[in-house]
Amino acid sequence: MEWIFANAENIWRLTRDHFALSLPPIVLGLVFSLPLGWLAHRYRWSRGALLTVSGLLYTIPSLPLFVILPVLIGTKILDPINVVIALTLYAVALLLRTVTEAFDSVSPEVRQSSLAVGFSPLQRVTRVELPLALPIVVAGLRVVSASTVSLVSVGSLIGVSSLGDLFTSGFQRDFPTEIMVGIGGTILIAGLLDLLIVLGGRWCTPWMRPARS
Amino acid sequence: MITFDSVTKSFTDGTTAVESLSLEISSRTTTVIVGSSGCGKTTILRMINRMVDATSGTIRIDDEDISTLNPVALRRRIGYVMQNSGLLPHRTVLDNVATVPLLNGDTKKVARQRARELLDTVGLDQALALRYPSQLSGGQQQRVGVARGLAANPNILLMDEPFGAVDPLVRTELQNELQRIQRDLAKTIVFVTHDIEEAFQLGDQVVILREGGHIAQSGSPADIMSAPADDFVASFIGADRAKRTLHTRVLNGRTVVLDEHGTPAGLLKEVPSGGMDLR
Amino acid sequence: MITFDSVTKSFTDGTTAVESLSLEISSRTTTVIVGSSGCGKTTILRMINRMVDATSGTIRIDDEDISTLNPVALRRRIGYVMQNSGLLPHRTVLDNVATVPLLNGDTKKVARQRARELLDTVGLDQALALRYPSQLSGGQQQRVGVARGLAANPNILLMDEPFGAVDPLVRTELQNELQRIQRDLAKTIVFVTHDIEEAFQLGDQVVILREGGHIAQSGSPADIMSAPADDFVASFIGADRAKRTLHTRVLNGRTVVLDEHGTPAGLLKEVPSGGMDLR
Amino acid sequence: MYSLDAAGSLMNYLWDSILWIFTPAHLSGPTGVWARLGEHLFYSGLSVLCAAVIATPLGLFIGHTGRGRALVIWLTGALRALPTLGLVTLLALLLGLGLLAPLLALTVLAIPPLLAGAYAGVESVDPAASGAARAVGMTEWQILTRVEVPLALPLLVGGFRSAFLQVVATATVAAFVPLGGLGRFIFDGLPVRDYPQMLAGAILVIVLALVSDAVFALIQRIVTPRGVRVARSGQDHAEILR
Amino acid sequence: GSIDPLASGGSSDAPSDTIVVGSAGFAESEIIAEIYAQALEAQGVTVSKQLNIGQRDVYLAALQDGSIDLIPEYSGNLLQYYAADSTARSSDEVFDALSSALPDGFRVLERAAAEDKDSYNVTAEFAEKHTLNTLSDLANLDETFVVAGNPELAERPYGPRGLTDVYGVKANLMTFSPINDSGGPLTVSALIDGTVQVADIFSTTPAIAENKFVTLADPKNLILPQNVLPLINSDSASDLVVKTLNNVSAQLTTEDLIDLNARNQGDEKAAPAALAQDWLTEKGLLSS
Ligand SMILES: Nc1ncnc2c1ncn2[C@@H]1O[C@H](COP(=O)(O)OP(=O)(O)OP(=O)(O)O)[C@@H](O)[C@H]1O
Ligand SMILES: Nc1ncnc2c1ncn2[C@@H]1O[C@H](COP(=O)(O)OP(=O)(O)OP(=O)(O)O)[C@@H](O)[C@H]1O
Ligand SMILES: [Mg+2]
Ligand SMILES: [Mg+2]
Repeated sequence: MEWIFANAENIWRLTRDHFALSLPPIVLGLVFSLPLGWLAHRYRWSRGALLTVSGLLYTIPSLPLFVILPVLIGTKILDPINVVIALTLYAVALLLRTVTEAFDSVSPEVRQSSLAVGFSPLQRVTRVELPLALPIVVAGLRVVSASTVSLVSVGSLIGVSSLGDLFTSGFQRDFPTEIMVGIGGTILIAGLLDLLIVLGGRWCTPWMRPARS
Repeated sequence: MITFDSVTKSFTDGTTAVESLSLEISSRTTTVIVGSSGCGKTTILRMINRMVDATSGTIRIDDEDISTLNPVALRRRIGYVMQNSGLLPHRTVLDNVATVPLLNGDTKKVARQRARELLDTVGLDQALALRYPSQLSGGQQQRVGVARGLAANPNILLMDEPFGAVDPLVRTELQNELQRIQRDLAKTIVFVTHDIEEAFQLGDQVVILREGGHIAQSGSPADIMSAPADDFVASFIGADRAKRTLHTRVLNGRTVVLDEHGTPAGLLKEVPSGGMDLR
Repeated sequence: MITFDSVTKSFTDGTTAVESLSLEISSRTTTVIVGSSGCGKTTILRMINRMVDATSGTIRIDDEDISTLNPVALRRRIGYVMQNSGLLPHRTVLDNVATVPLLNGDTKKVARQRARELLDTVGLDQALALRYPSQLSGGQQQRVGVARGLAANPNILLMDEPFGAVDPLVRTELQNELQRIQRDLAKTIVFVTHDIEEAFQLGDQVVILREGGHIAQSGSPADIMSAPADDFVASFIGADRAKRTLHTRVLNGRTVVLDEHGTPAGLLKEVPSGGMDLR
Repeated sequence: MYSLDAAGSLMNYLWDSILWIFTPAHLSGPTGVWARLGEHLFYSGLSVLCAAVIATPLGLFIGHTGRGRALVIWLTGALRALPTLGLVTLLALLLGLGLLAPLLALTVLAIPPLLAGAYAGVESVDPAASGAARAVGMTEWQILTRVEVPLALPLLVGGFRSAFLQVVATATVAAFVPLGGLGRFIFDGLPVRDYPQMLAGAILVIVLALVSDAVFALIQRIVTPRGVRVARSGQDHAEILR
Repeated sequence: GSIDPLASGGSSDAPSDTIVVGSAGFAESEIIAEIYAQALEAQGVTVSKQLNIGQRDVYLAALQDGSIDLIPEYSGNLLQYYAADSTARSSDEVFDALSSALPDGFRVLERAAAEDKDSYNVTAEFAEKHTLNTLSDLANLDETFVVAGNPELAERPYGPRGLTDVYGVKANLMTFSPINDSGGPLTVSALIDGTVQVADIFSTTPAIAENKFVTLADPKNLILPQNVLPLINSDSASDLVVKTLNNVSAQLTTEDLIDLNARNQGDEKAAPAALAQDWLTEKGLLSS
C-alpha cells in the first residue's frame, strides 16, 4: 500500500501510456476490418484469402513481431508505433472474421426488402447492412479490446513502457505487489474500454435496447 | 397494365424457374398468382420490379419495356410487400414507412407526414409510430409492410405471400383490411400466395400456376371453381375432395353446410330454389 | 379419461396462464383445444405429461392423480407431437422413432422393428428410414413426429399444433392421415390448434378457450356451429362473418356455394329438400 | 521504397531463419527444435486439458440449466483482460520456478474460449429438440448427454480449437519465466537480437498453430452429427441460391 | 518516457537539445540512469527518460538510431561487445581499449570507481562439499551441474563457453539454465533449492551477502573489470553535460551501488527516482 502511494505518479504515468498504446490499435483495427470484412462477406473469392491471411497473422507470437517490425518498416526500435502496428494487425486478424460473420448475419429478407424498396447499392451497405451488422461487430470489438490491453504489456519486454514495466520490474525484485498493481491497472483499463464500447454500441443500436414485447 | 410476353427466367445454376410465360395483368384490379412451392411465383413477381431480370422475353408496364428503365428508379415507384414484412429492424415504424418518400427526395418532414397518414390508412394506431418492428405483433408488422408498400403512392403493388406467416385469425383480418383499402385506392395489385382460399377471396383474377411458371388456368374464382380446366386445377382447388363437396343439414333450427367429413363450413342463408344460372 | 379439477398454473414471472380449469377429456376420442395465441393451450397440454406442473388443482388420468407419479415415467407412456416435429437432428428417422421403446428398455432390435412398423402406420416409405430429419420435407418430418408419438403404444397422444408449420396442401393430407390412423387405433388424442377449421375437422369434441385458459364453449363441432354459446364463440368460429354466411348459385351447370364476398367454398352435392333436423 | 526493402529484408530474414531451423546442430539435442517443439506441445496440451476439466462441465451446466449466464459473460470478459505476462510473473514469484506457474497462467488463458464453446454449444441446441427429448421421457442427464452434447460438439470442439491456438501462441510469453518450448528461441534470441533464431521460433509457432488448427478443423468436421451436416450443406445451397 | 504512439517518431523526436537518458532492463541501470538524469536536470539540461529498454544489443541499437542519447554502461562488457578478442585485462587497459573500440559518434566519459560485474556464485554448502574457491575449481567437479544466468549469457565470452575455454570446465557436465531475471529472486531461489548449482549474479546484488553465497574468484580475469561509466552520443556531450556526469562518476562507489540496490530490492522497494535523488542530495550534487 505504502509503495503504491509512494509511486503513484509513476503508476499513473504507466497507466496513461498503457491506455494510449491500447486505444489506437482498437480503433484502427475496427477502421480496417469493416471494409475488409465487407469484402470478404460480399465476394467469395476474397473470403478465403482474407480469412486465411488473418488467421495466419493471428498465430504470429507477439514478441518476435514487435522486434522484427522496425527492421521491416524502418521505424526506430523503441518507437511505440511498432507495438501499435503489431497490435493493429492482431486486431484486424481477430475482427475480420467477426465482421464478415456480422455482415453474413444480416437476414436475406431485409436485404431483399431493401433492394425492393429502391435503395441504391451503396445505400444498402451504409444504411442497412452496416447498422444491422453492428451488434455482432461490437461483441467482437469487446474481445479485441480485452486482448489488446493485455498484449500491450508484452511491449515492456522490448522497452516500450506500459503497465508491463511493473511486471518485469516486480519480477526482478521479487515484489508481487508491484505485479498485482500492474494487473489491476490493466484490468481497469480493459474494463473502462469495455464500458465505452458497450455504451457506444448501445448508442449506435437503439433498436436493440428495448426488450421484445 | 402489366404484360408478360414469352418471358423466360433461367438461373445461373441451370434452374428454369419460369418458361415462356405470357400474361396480362389488368390495371386497378387484384390479380392473385397461386401455385405450390417452387413453381415460380416469387420469380414472376420480382421480374416486375427488376429484382430479377428476365432471361428472355419482354415485360411491359403500360406499354413501356421495363428493361430500358433504371432498376432503382423503377423499384421506387412500385410498392413491394413481402412475407415477414421485411421491415428494417433498425428503424422505427414511422421511418420504415417514410423510407421510400425520403429516397424519392421528399424532405424528412413531408415524408413523415405522409407516413403518419399511411398508418391511418392501414389502420395502425399512431401510438405505435415510434416503436421498432420487433416491438410489434406479426399482424401489426404486416400492416406496416403494406403502409410502406403504399408510401410512394405507386400505381402497382406487388405482394409476395404477405400474410403467410401470421395466424389465421389475424390473417382473415388483414385480408379484409386489404380488400377495404383496395376499394378505396384501386391499385394494380399482383398478389402471390399458395393458399387457394386466400386466392379466391382476394383475387378479381386468379392465375393458377404449375411447375416452371406454366399457367394452368386463369379466370375469376367462381369460374375456376365451377369449371376447372383440368384435373390438376380440380385437384388444386380441392373440387374433387371431400372438403369441397358440401351438403346441408338442419340443426338447432338452422341450416348448417357440412362437408363430407361432417365438418361444418357455415350456415346457409337462403334455401336455394333451383338457383339462377348466371351464364 | 383425463380430468382437470380446478387447475391453475401461474408462472414465476406472475403470468397466470390457466386459471381454475375444470375439464373432462373422454378416452378413445379426439378432443381439440382451440384458442388464439397465448390463451394457455400449450400449458394445458404440458400439464398432462408434467412438463409443466400445475400450481394448484388436480389432474387425473383414469382416476390416478398424476402429481403422485414420476414425471419421466409418466412421459414415457404418453405420446407427444409438437410443431416443427421436434425430431432429434443427429439421429436417423428410424432411431428417432425408436427412441422411446429404447428408453422403455426394449432391445435395439425390437425397438427398430417397432419403429419400422410405425413408419408404415403413418404412411412413410421405408426407404426414408435411414435419412436424417433435415433430409425430409416438412410434411414427412411431421409424420415421423407422429410415429414417434405412437412408438410407446401410449393410450394418450398429446399433439401441440402438429401441422401448424406445413403448407395448406400437405396440411390437409396430414389431417386426413391422422383421422385414418385414429379410426384404426382409437387413442385418447388431445390436439391443440388455433385454426378453427382444423378443430372442426378433427375434433369429436372441441374446446374453445379464451384468455387465461377459460373455457368459452365445448361440444361437438356441429353443435358449436349451430348454437354458439355467446358472441365470443360466434365471432371465433366466424358464424357472424361474411365467410360463414353461405349462399348458392348455379354456374356452368353446377351449384356453387359462395360466401358473402362471393368467394366460392365448394360445390353442393344435393339440393336440400328442407333438410332433416337431427335433434 | 520501403515496401521493396521491407519485402526484401523479410525474405532474407525468413530464409536465414529457415536455414537456422534446419541446421543439424539446432535440430536435435535437449535444446533442439524437436525437443522444444515437443515441450511446447506438451505445455499447451496440458494447460488446455486442465482448463477443460474446469470449464467444460461448468459451461455444459450453465448451458443446460440457463442459470449463471451473466456469470459466464462476466467471467470470460474478466479472464480475457488478465495480462498473461503479469499473471505468469506473479505466479512465478508466488510458486517459484518450475512448470506450475506458466501452466496455471496458460490454463487461465484457455478457460474463456472453452467455457464460451461449451456454453454456446448447448445454448445453440434448438429448444424444440431438447424439449422433445424431455417430452418423450428422457431424464435431464440423458437430455444433456444424448441430445445436447452431441449437437453441441462442433461448437465445443471449436472452443478447444481457439483455446489451443491461443495457448500455443502465448506459451511463448510464458517462456519469460524459465520454461522450455518454442518461446525459448524467442527469448534467447531477443537480448542479442539474434533475428534468425527469434524468427525461427516464431515460424515454428506459426507452423504448429496452423497444423493444430487444421487438425481441430478436421475433428470438428468429424464430430458434427451427420444429420446436422446435411442440414448445413442444404443451408449453404439455399444461400447460394439467394 | 511519455508516449504518443501517433506521433511519428515517439520520444526520440524530442528537440535536439534534449538529452534522452536510457537504461538497461534491470534496476541498477535504471537507478544510475536516474542519477544521470537528475544531475543533468539540476544543471538546467533538458532531459527525457526512456528507461528499462532491455539488453545491451537493444539499447545500443537504440543509441545508434537516435532513440536515446545517454546510457549507463559497464566498461568490460561494453568492450567485449565491440571488441570480443580484446586482450585488455586491467581496469585502465579496458578503459583505454574501450575508448578506441567505440564506433564513431559514441563516446564514454570518466568511469566511476563503482564496479558491478557478473560473478559466479555457489552456496556455501556446495562450495564446502566440493572445495570450491575459484572458477578453476569447477574443472575438478565430476558430477553434472547447472549454471543459471540470463539467456544471453549463453552467447557471452564469459559465459559457459568461457568457463570451458579459460578454466577447462568440462562442457559435457555443464548445462545452462536461462532465467530471465538478471540474477534476481528466481535465480537466487533456484540456487538455494538446488535447481541450479552455479548462478551468475551481479556482484552488487545484496542477496549474495544475505544468503552467504560464495563468489568464485576469477584469477584469470575471464570477467573483465566493469566500471560504471556513461556512454553518450558525441553530439550530446556538451561541456556542461560532460562536467556534470564526470562529477557523478567521481563520487559513485561500489558500496553505494550495493546500498542503492538493497534499498531498491529489499523491503523498502524504493523507486529508482527516489534513490537517485537521495544519493545526489547526500553527495551534494543537486545544488547547481
Ligand atoms: N437465385 C436463384 N438461383 C437459382 N434458382 C433459384 C433462385 N431463386 C429461385 N430459384 C428456383 O426457381 C424456382 C422458382 O422459385 P420461386 O422462388 O419463384 O418459387 P415460389 O413459387 O416463389 O416458391 P415459394 O412458394 O416456396 O416461395 C425454384 O425451383 C427455386 O429453387
Ligand atoms: N415458462 C413460462 N414463463 C412465463 N410465462 C409463460 C411461460 N410459458 C408460457 N407463458 C405465458 O403463459 C401464457 C399461455 O402460454 P401458452 O404457451 O400456453 O399459450 P398457447 O395458447 O400455447 O399460445 P400459442 O398459440 O402462441 O402457442 C402466455 O401468456 C405465455 O406468455
Ligand atoms: Mg416465393
Ligand atoms: Mg402453444
